Amino acid sequence: HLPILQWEDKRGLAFTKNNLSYSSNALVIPVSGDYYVYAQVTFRGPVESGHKPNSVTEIITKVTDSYPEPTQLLTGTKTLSENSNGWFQPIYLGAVVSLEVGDKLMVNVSDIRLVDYTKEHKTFFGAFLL
Amino acid sequence: HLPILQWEDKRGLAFTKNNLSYSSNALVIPVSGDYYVYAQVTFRGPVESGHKPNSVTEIITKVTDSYPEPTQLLTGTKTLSENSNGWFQPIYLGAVVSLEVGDKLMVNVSDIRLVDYTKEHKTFFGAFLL
Amino acid sequence: HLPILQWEDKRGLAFTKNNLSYSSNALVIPVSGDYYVYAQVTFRGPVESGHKPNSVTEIITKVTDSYPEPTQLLTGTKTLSENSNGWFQPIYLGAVVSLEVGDKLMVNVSDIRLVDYTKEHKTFFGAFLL
Amino acid sequence: RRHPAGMSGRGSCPAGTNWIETVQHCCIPCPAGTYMSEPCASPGNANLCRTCPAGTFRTQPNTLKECQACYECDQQAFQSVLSNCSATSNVACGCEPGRFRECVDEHCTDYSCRKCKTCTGRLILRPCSERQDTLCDSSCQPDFYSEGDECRPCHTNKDTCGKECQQVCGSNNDQ
Repeated sequence: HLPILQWEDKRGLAFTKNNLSYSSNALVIPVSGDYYVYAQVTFRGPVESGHKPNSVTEIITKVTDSYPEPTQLLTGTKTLSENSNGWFQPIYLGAVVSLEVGDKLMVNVSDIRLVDYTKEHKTFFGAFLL
Repeated sequence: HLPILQWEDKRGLAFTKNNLSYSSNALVIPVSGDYYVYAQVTFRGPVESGHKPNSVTEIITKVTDSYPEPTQLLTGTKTLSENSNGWFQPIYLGAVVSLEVGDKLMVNVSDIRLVDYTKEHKTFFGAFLL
Repeated sequence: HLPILQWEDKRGLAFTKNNLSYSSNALVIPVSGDYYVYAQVTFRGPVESGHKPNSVTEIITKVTDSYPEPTQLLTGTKTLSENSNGWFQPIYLGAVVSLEVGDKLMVNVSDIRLVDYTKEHKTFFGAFLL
Repeated sequence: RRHPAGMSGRGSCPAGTNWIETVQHCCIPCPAGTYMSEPCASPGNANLCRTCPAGTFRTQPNTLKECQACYECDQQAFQSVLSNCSATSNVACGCEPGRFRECVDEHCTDYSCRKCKTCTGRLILRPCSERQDTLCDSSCQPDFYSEGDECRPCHTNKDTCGKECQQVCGSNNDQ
């Protein structure tokens, strides 16, 4: 499986409410319903010399007790054509998905070393009940 | 006019409810109001050798009985700088628009051959009433 | 500070309602609560010969009476790898933020000359209360 | 008070059963290839399961209300179907003959089907396969001379047989 991102859920702009909680890298759904789920990951490089990725991928995934495998809900894949100097590539994803109480939402990325986690306004993740 | 995408509206993650229906390639608005409308199209190439597009465009369009021509609601245009190998380029669009009962929403693309239709979590389209 | 974009708030697809108002380049929050705030800016170039930017940035910012400095809420930064001929680069941002009555929301960009303001469906900005 | 078999709070069902929120008790999951049309009426029993409709699948036992939509092979981008989608397995895609799978990242979250290299004028050290491009010998075969990163056949036309060509082919022609 792809690496899973960890999130800040209290400090700065981050918050959780209406029983939507965050635990072990996942948003936990408190009540069944349709949610607008979104996430942006800003990727950046190069990280180590010689490590030249040719793409970045962000996936919002659902894990549920009703099924032993994660389900990919939303995916953004972008090939990189930037040359070797510094590059930035944001990927935003958002859509309505039907979720059940207890479902867990996570964000996976193709390469965690490329994620710009330095500023909360560049990489973020959330959901709200319609 | 630009080609119009067709969508799956029942199987897998796809669903329609609250009378928002899907017919002849369009979401049909059941009640007037403000809707958050969104779509992501993942473009990819190359398809046929020699066919090297220099940009991709996604447009969410409204067709209404009260006006003979489609209205472009949201547009994402991206030039491509990828070289000849495989490339992927997602375009996400989303915004609030005021719609009337019976209005139809569609997604047009610059070149339908470049659309990655293979996985439901890479190319998707939806709307919800505020 | 980065340049602030000005917006059309009445004509065409633009509208404000439920007391969400627009004045001096900002959306003004009428009631405290959680809002989904979003904006897309389409950047394009080249503008003047010789002016070859290597990146574009879009920031949704909050200004509040309770703090003398703007707060960056959402940021999209993309390096450009396009060559010298015409290029287009849309950046979409959207997320839920907690706002107080009277807070002002603005969109800043790295270089206002690169903003494609010609079509309302290519560059847009909005917010709605959850 | 002990819960009767199958009756327990959320998240603590007896082994082999899943909690069903809508009926507030545990049921035996539906087998792979089916989905839960209706949950079991009494705790610890089997659900009413229905076969995944065409174009959908479930590879595992589950208590889900729908099956997953099958992927499609990207035939416009030179992919080929290795095995069709069935009720219990997603479609499997590969590359058309003469092409290999070039992954976009180390997890191969996506890939494109690139043309295999042809080793014109070179020995094939490793033929093209589903996952790897052809590996050609770095040096040209006899009767071929190197030009740029290509091997060109020797020819007797003196005017177009440059220095490199002369060196390799010229000696052949003199024999």
